[in-house]
Amino acid sequence: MEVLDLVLFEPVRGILDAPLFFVEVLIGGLMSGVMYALVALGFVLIFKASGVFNFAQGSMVLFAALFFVGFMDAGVPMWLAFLLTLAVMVVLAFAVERMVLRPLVNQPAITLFMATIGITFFLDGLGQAIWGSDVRRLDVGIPEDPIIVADIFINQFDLFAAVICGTLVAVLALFFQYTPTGRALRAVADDHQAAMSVGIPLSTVWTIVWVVAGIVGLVAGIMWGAKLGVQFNLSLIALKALPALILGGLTSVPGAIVGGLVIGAGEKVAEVFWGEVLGGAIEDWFAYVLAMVFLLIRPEGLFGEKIIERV
Amino acid sequence: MSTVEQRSAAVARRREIGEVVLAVENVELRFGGVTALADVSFDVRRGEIRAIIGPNGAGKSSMLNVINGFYQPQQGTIVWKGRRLRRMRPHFAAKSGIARTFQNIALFRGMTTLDNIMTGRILKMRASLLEQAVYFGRARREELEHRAFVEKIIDFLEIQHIRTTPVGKLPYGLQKRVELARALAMEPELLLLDEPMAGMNLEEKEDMVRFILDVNEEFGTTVILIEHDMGVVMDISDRVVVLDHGRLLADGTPDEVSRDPRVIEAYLGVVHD
Amino acid sequence: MMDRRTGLALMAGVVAAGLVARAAPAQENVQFIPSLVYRTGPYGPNGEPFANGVADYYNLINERDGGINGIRIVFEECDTQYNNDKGVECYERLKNKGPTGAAVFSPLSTGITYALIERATADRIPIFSMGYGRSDAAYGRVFPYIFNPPANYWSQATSIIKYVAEQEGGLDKLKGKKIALVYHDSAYGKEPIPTLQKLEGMYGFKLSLHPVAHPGLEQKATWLKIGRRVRPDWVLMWGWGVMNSTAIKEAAAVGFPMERFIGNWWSGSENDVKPAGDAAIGYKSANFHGAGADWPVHKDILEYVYDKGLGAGKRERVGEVLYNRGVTNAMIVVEAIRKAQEIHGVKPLTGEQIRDGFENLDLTEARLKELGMEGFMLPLKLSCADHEGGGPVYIQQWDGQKWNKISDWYHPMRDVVWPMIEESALKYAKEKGITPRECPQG
Amino acid sequence: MIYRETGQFKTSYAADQAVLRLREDRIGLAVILLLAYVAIPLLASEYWLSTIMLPFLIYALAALGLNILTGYAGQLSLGTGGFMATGAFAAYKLATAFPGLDFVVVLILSGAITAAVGVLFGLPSLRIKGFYLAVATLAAQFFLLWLYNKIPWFTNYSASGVISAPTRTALGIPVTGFEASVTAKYLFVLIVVTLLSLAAKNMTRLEVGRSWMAIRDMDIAAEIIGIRPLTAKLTAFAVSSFYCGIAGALWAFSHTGAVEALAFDIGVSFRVLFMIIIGGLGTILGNYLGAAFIVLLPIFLNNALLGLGMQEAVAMASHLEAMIMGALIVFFLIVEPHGLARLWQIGKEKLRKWPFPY
Repeated sequence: MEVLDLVLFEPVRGILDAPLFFVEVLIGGLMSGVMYALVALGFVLIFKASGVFNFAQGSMVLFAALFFVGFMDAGVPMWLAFLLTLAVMVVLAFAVERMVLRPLVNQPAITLFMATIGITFFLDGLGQAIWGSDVRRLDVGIPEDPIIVADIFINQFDLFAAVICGTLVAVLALFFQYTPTGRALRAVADDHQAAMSVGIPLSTVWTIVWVVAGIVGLVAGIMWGAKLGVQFNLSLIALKALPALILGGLTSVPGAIVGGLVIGAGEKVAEVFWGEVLGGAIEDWFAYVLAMVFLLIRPEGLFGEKIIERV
Repeated sequence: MSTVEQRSAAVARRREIGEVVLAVENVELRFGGVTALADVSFDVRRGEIRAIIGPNGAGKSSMLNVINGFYQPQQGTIVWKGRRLRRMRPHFAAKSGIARTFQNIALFRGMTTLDNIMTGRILKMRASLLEQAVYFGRARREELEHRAFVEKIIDFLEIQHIRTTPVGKLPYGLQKRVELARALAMEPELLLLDEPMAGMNLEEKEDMVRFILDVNEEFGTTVILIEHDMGVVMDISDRVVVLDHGRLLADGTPDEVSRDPRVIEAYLGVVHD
Repeated sequence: MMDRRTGLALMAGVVAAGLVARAAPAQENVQFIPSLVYRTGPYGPNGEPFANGVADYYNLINERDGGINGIRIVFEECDTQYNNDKGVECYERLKNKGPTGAAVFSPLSTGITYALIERATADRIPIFSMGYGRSDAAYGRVFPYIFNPPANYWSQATSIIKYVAEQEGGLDKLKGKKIALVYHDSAYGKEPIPTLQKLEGMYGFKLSLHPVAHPGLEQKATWLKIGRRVRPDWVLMWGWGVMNSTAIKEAAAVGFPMERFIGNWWSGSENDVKPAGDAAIGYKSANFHGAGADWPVHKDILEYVYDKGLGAGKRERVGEVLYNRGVTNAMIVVEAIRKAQEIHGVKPLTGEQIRDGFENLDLTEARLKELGMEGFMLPLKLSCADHEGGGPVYIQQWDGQKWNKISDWYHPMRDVVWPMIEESALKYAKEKGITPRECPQG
Repeated sequence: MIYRETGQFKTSYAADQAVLRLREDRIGLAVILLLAYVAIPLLASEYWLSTIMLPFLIYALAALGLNILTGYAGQLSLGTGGFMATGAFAAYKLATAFPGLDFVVVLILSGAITAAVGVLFGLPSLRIKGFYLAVATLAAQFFLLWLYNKIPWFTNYSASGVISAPTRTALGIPVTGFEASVTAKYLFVLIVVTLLSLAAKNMTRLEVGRSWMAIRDMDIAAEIIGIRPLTAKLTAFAVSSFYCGIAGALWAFSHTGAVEALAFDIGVSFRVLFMIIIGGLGTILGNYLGAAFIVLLPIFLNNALLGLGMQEAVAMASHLEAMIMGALIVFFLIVEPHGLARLWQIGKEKLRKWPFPY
């Protein structure tokens, strides 16, 4: 009974005792969630358009960040560094489509998944072979000191990240809604056969979607790079984005965002209030358990396409 | 075999038909707001070939799904071999002798023909995991016994040549046959066939008709058949149920049904338009 | 797309090359020293300067002195990527190289050290885990081949507490103070906990523990809790790699004063503070050797190694904390071999013979001065029973540009630590069925 | 026509049911076993045995376990590392609590404990499918590692959380710990792996294997022919975890000798998954080919690159190694999307016809 009380009610009492602090943690968690969503977005775009679970998304984040910080360290102004890196990501998308996806067209999803693992190895090696494995500081001028609103502590960097993520999502939404290319992409996502019959070559679609995922990766790389410094570990943030991605439903952009927020808030609250009774460092598994609980209720994720079973 | 001969065969068999083995009573099945089956009742006698016909969306496949427990109806009962069941469960259905084939072939595509048919014997195997791991004693004995049985079905359906081919690589007609073989491997008392001849050419259709009649005759298996080819239905079935928009429109012998004005209006009329 | 046959032929070629490649001609009158490093992988950024320091010092000995008393050093790096399996593979690959086999291994990872303890003991090759690895390996009677000078994690923890106490005005002033430990949730990070808990009992401060899951990219929850709830007087950190810079950033984000944030010696390099930018100014850490490139030994390195184009890294990075740690590691290895040559003669020596050099190592002030390292580190003396030496540490502080020594040297509380070492080592001996050997002076 | 089946007639179902139906296959296997049991222990150096053969065999065993779950039963799992850790820690607790226990018994018990844990984390598979199921197994991965790292009882209250494998015997011969010779360790692991491979082959070709594959290929149809998804999936989780548990125990006891929970981190789970995909899902041979590809190739590549004059550039060699690995993975997938085992099979088909083109 005592154990039960300790695990179930003690943390709740902790929350009730310090509601303000709880709000702080909640806000902090939501902000972290935004950063996860930034990475998860790239996964969603590729999965939605081509059904490929792109294991290399984390490595693309690192790859983009390495080039960006490399150009900046070489004295290139930020906007130009951004454009140059963008060019690199476009070249990468073409190369991936030409050398990996095209020869593997019509192969089962698991094969394409494995191919993206090959891409992961390659990009990790190539990025570091070119730029070395030192930690590089990335300063894009985002203020980092905390601000206190109504006794609640908020991290400015996080606010910035949230704004950028929001902008990115808005731009993506506009792109998908109003440009011919965007509409074509949506058509493909809805129905491969139909899209091809209207005359959209699949290879073009795949290239475009990898370019877009590359851009999203670049933005994520810049934000995470500014937070952690650009280094090999950036490729590991994919693991933090994974529960958010799955929870959101793999195919839904809003799902990735909401998934990120739920995971971010959930794991921080758990770590702060439950961490103590359980021994700490629980946020990693808690994120997955949380996602699992959601999936038990909705097996296709929050915003995923409903799985209909028929015979 | 010509259709005339088939017909006389059907007439000849009618004597063997026995008591009611399955009865569906007042079944109602809804998906959200859509009613798939409404107040449907009919029965099936031991040894007969019972056809279910009706236009697309009439609820035919749903009816089979209710009978073998894949769908749970909101209302109604199923009487199976004297047991009144509020709802059927797939596993219970399989265990108590109901087998089926599917409209869109539901074979295990990654497995060979032989393995696919062997899955039909799973319910009859008793060897424990450990015995199977060492392939000893009961596991070995059972495997060989069931293999012999399955080989008989393979001979019966004339599919010896594709024994070790992965079914995903087989042409459509053969896949349908393998699916029937898998169902037969279960030694069912009641066989549910969901459009077994759809998409087949004439030769394949004739083969399939022959197999169904042989099964019915040699093993005394009761058959419920969904089929669009009215010629086949009229030729081989003993009694016909007509469904339309989830409702029972008519129930009787092929002759009775084909003369029923409502059927002609709602179904046959449409077909012959 | 490559032709199928070309690809397979290429594969076969690569594999075949892998099999025959290692048959390089063996030199006779040299001492082979393997170097397990990680220049890649999650901790690559930290492994790199360390490996450069080691390489440069060995090159310095070869170039300036013509080797150790004329015996040239041949060393070979093997990239472990901080991965235990790869570490073991590197060990097995290199242990029999050279005329006399590997001289000594420095695994540069607590995990790999653990994996090698029994192997190396069986192979009679010393393991020199400088300031990391298994703390109770200091007990030479149970661990005859493992050395962890100048101090292990337990000693370091007591030294840092001594510093904290001095800032508070004495050990008695620690009572009621709140100290938080932020640690890498692994074998490495958990090492200081028993020691700190013991000190907590002795001095009445309140210790709170904050594990951070590997690799430590996310610490917002941890720091919100520390900065906004626990509000400790001091925060100590046992971190490594990206965890350190992230912690510093998050600490600054919650407004925790850097002056009261002390990392251990693996949490106090340029790599830890630079990515955090200005937020890191004022951050402190422990260290057991000098920082910067202004020591005489560095002048020699630049002159004999870099000017000849033999430098392993970039010239401007000579003198970074982890670089200097690599130099220190190599220096102790060289001095141990030198001592072993005094005992067994000037020739390539086996690991077993070099073990004797470690056990009789006596780095006096005078010797350090000869090495160009006076004041760089304090004298160190090992023995058969004491494989650690109980070396002191000092506290350094980051000013935004460089690390500055801001305190005296603090010797560990040996009276606290040694009984713990003994107890733990004897427990290990019992588990493993090892009879502790006898040592001359006990 | 070196490799052919003509002229080899089967006169009974028993003969047709044999694992290896062709004489050439039987000879081939006999040669491989002879190599593994006689030639390698006699000829290979300690380096080969202890750092190439041991990890290769143990990884192949873990791959076998995962392949049963993912390749045969179609349940994607990223919890392999967690299950291996369970086996390792269970074996450690058993071996230290009952020092007299034969190591074979320890292995079997730790496998059984892991199987129970696997079943527990397999429960969500009844509702969650496909990529989504990965989340449940990842929860297992992260939770189990955290648990062994956090609860001191699992490590017998070692301060650092590292467990160090004591010497234990199998049938009186020391097979773990530093007193055991490398050859003894190798042969012991080899025997375990051989027996478990044979058992896996048997299970996958009999009833239980067919019900796994049925669930994998079409779970609804499987249910309708009377297979209980619950039983089939959970048996797959149990058997798979049993194998992974034993692999983990062997890893800790026969290979590294000392491990902390982190040694079984998510990277291990991914590596084993790579092995079965590269090797071939739903094949037994594929596990060995995949393990060889993922474990051995980097070592060879690294040795080769260093041998080709890259001693001065260890970091560059590592980067190149990663790039070549990545390129080779893609290359092999393009050549044969169904894995190396299929490539082998195609090779055999070719041999059957050789020297005729068709």
